[in-house]
Amino acid sequence: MFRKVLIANRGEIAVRIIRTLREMGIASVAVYSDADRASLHVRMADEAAHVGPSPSSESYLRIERIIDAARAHGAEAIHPGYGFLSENAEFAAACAAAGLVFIGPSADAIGKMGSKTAARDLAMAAGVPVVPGMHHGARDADEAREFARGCGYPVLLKAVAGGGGKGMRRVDGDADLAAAFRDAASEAERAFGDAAVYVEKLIERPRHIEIQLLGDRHGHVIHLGERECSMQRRHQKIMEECPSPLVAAHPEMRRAMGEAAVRIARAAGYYNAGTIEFLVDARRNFFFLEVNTRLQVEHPVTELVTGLDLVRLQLEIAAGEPLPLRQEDVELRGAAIECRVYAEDPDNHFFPSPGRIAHLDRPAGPGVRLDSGVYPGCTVPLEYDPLLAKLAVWAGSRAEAAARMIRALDEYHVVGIKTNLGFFRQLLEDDQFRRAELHTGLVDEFLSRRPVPSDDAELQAVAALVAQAFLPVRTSIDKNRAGRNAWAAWRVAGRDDLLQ
Amino acid sequence: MFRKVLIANRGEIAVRIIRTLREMGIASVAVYSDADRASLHVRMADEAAHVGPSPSSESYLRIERIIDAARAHGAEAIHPGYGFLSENAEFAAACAAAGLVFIGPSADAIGKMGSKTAARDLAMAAGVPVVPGMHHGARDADEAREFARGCGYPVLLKAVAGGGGKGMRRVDGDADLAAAFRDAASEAERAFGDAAVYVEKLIERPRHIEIQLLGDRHGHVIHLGERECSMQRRHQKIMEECPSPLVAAHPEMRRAMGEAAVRIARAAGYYNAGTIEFLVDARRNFFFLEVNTRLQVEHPVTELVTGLDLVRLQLEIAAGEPLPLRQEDVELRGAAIECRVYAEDPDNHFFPSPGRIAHLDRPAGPGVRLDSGVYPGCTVPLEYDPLLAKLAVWAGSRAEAAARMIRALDEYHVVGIKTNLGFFRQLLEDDQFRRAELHTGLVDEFLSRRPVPSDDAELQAVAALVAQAFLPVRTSIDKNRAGRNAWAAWRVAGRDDLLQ
Amino acid sequence: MTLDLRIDGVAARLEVHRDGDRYRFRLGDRDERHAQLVEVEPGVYSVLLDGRSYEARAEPGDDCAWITLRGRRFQVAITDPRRWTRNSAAAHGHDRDNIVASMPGKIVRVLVNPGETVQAGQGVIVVEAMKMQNEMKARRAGRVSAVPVREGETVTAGTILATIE
Amino acid sequence: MTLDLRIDGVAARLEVHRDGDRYRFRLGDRDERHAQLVEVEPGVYSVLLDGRSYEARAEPGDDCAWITLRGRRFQVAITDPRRWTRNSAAAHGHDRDNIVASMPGKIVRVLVNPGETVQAGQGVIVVEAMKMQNEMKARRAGRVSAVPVREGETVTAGTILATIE
Repeated sequence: MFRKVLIANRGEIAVRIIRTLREMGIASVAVYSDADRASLHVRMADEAAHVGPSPSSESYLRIERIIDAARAHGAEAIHPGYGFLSENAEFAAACAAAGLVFIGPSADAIGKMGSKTAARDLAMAAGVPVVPGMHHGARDADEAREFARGCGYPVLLKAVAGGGGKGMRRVDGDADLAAAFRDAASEAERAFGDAAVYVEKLIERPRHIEIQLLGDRHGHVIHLGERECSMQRRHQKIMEECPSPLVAAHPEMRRAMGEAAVRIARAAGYYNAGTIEFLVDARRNFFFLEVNTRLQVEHPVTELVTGLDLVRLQLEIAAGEPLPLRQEDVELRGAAIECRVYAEDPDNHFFPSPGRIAHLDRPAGPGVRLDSGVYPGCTVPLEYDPLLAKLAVWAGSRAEAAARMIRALDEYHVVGIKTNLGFFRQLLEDDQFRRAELHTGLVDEFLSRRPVPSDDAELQAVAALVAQAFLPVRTSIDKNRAGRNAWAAWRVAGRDDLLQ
Repeated sequence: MFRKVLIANRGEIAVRIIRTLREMGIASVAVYSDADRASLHVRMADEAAHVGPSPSSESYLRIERIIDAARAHGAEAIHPGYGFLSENAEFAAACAAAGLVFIGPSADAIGKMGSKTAARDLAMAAGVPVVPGMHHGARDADEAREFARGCGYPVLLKAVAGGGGKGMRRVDGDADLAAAFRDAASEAERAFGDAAVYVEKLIERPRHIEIQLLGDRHGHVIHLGERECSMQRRHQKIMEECPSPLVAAHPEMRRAMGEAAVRIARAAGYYNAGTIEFLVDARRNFFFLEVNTRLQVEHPVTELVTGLDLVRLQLEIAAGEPLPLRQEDVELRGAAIECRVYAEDPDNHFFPSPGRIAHLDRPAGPGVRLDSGVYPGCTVPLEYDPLLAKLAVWAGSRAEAAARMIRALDEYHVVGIKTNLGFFRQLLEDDQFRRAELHTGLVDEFLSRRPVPSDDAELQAVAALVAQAFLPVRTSIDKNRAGRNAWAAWRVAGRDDLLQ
Repeated sequence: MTLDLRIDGVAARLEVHRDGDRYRFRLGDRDERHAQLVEVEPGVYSVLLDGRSYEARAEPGDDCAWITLRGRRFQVAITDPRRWTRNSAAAHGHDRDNIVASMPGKIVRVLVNPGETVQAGQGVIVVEAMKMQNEMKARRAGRVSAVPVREGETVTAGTILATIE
Repeated sequence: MTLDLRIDGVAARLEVHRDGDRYRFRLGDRDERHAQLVEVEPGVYSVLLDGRSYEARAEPGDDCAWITLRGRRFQVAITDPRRWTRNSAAAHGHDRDNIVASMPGKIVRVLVNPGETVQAGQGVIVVEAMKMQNEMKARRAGRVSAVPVREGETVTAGTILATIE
């Protein structure tokens, strides 16, 4: 096994990887930009290397700097986490060229599967159904319109190099196509440095269900069951489950989708962890969507239900060890749900809300797992994805897990910046969610019917009482005390200034 | 199911019970003494009732005040937690008399099993082997000496009403008996209001292994496997495991001990959660030790391995529901370890170290469960058991669980008071512990061979650098900055004064 | 003592008498209540009111405090007569709606022109920040009275992007 | 600047030059080192030294700081000549050993009398606190020079219970 591993990432995923490295007795090397010197992953790692200024294009996305850091610190392998360079074939190749083990699939497999169009060809060759779509980026809006008319509206515009919903637009008719094409292309250009966009038939109210793959370097590939990722906003997953309530009710789907996913992986000579995403329509037909050639953000729900440590398995596979389990050894127990906690303002278009965390209370207790990248007093930088933490819960059933998540959210308080914690609290109580009637449009539908909290005279009275204790008041009686309390509040701010 | 439940306890166990109540949609009523007004369980409960001054004899042990509080708040049931009134038959009877459901066994079963001598008779009647011992409290030191000579030294003096190692003394010969008898009796008097002490043959280097029982009010009793509790200091468990490494290696033991435990429970008409403790000798013979007629401190390791919520099951049973599972449905997966985190000073006779927690960092991430009763800035009262929290971990194997516990301990920092966190860190790396060669004397043996950390010039250099940044320095250059930092530290203290 | 408060923009009078951590108080013309209040952590208050336990978190705002409890957020200001008039005006100033940048970003596209009428939910302006394009929508129907920014311009947090009347 | 430190009772000279969060320093006669130090939380410091990442926690003590890192605890004091002599005396004052109550409690039994000689680990006094009886043992062999408490007496934290010479 490796003695030292560099993590080419930041935030909660870097912290999560460091934890498993520590448990395996492997030294960890963090990398950090100017904005991240005081970030949790740097505090927790055994070693740390500065890789450039705050913009990721000048730090976390700089292949040569990451590799130089690994060399300078004597790391034998690099874990890319997700995002950044994790699905960059060039980076995987550069690691190999530098004699470093890239903890993921081969550069060749990333190349084959990273391009959505190439991946779709692969899936079709493996006899897996795909959504009708163009096989290459559209030359221009006209070619896109032509195809859209052919397969019929509504359609989706998608970035060829894309992922995470960036450069993606729904188009319902000829009229909107030109503008949508322009936006999608410019967003794709910014996000991936590649403006290529293609057209795909849109399946109405689909579920997004994905299969977790695991393959060793000796040709042994298995799947760890599915994840339900239908809870999305703007094509971005915000809440995930394992198992999928639909698949749990129709176990034959797990076998069929799992086998399809394994076929695709075998066809690509795929190893290490990966995920095959499917769209499932109302009649439970599934269509290949895309491959993620890396660890998923939502991997904890699979870990909670299977009892496996995916990062540990990734490291063992990368070190050349055979898979420690066979397909029939994979057992799903209970139900897990994950919420992606973002620094964003649900009451203002979910606009990102970076800044300083003045006070932080974290949930704990039975069945609660928190993978967090922040701490009290830290500053959430403007430059990166505003994911603060992933809150996951496990329980014996989906209903109990949902109740446990609500309990955990009630214990979770972030003061100083806005978060979507309260939004999840409402979403979890939505009837349609509870009935597990999920589809990728559910969250948007929920937003339109989102309940407006009614006035509560009792809470208002408590708020008034607390405010008068907290605020400085110009009266003789309470001057000192009130003054002191307000001071306390300001001292918090003053204190945090030291952290700059 | 109940609509509102009162928790007749404090600290981490009150918090743990509140969490399950919240998940079940049941309103929680906390009780608190003067010392606990700002304690976490009061903050987290839906309602709270003051039950008296700080000494538990005037608050948490006052049956009538607890029952009055339940009545005043309209609670339908009372959860006693562990300790305090949890094994008090009179309290269970008083609840029934007041029309309140006592969440535990019947007063009759507590009476039968609470007395160690009566419980031993019950076990023998059920054909379960017991350790040779007196069947009643000794009249005086002479009667105790007589029995000790009969069964042969070494012997144990134990409080008839006892538990948790209080009023317990090892005696190796006639010479020490009188003094030990006096100490044990006085300690028993203080702890239980009953000075009665009896004599029991001491089994050398035994393992302490216990069976978790669960019975409903319809006569259905099952067991949830065993816990290894051999890691003890002064007869108090400090670290527990599930499964027992010994039993895991000899599964037939689980069946035999489990069936013995169920027989005893049936014989006593026992229902709700309970635990039968056994001593196991070098030849794997097991002897009935005692019954705990309540939820155990260490129940989380069983929850982690079985996937069950014992508090939820206790509530369902108390509400008259039948057990939701049969013996054959109980499945153990992986391995769990728990450390009891105490406010005590391992470098000074493990003397309790109450006081104010100035700074608190809590472990999290994969496989880590923290049941804590404290928060940053809170004061650990002098009046009660100094248990701060229970840190439990789960992993696929015992070795992985131990590595995970070490990782979690490294993330856990309590500033302001002393704790045994560092002691656990050393204990987990002990070879004998790793080899699972456990017995109730292992911790004491370890203490005598406890490694002395060697000098580390590197860490010393870092400490010096940090100290000069932290301490105020009388120089022109650094005055402001250093001054500010020291201030920060003092502000922490000053801030906490507000909490008094 | 008696305080003039503004709770979520609505004026209210709070009469409060304190004895240690025990309070006697009356909000507006409601009944007098007895409560116990302890600041358990900086800015975190444990309140016992009629046997119920509330935990509230307070944050300083501009001339006000933000109080969060049981998932609800209240803006509370202690007002003096002069300030009161100004604030109440603002509080009741629902006749105009500013679309404001909540963080630094770049204006990608402006979708409306001053003078145009817009429907509630209609896209007004597209801002890119943190690598995401966000279409700012009109919260209410009305007439666009001002669009003080241009495409390509970078804006700071708090910048007014458009005003709807 | 140059500082006289005492680390775990041993004198050491620290030469340190600071530029923002970058430090050049030399401890005693060791080589000069370059480090970067940031106070990430009050009393919590992140130190980067030769590419290694250390997290240290500092607590104020009497005339000193307690620094905890990687599970180790260091007592560091910045000394001036006058204080130095006193403290070094204390630091080296290993000729007597006081058994001190670390918290309030009640003396249950006194097991030795002044003048007796005791072995290391021998029981000296039994104190009851937090419902537990604790037998205080001699850390080293020697002669009991004083037992300033009586059975049944309640003692406060810091009370000297016995002195071994």
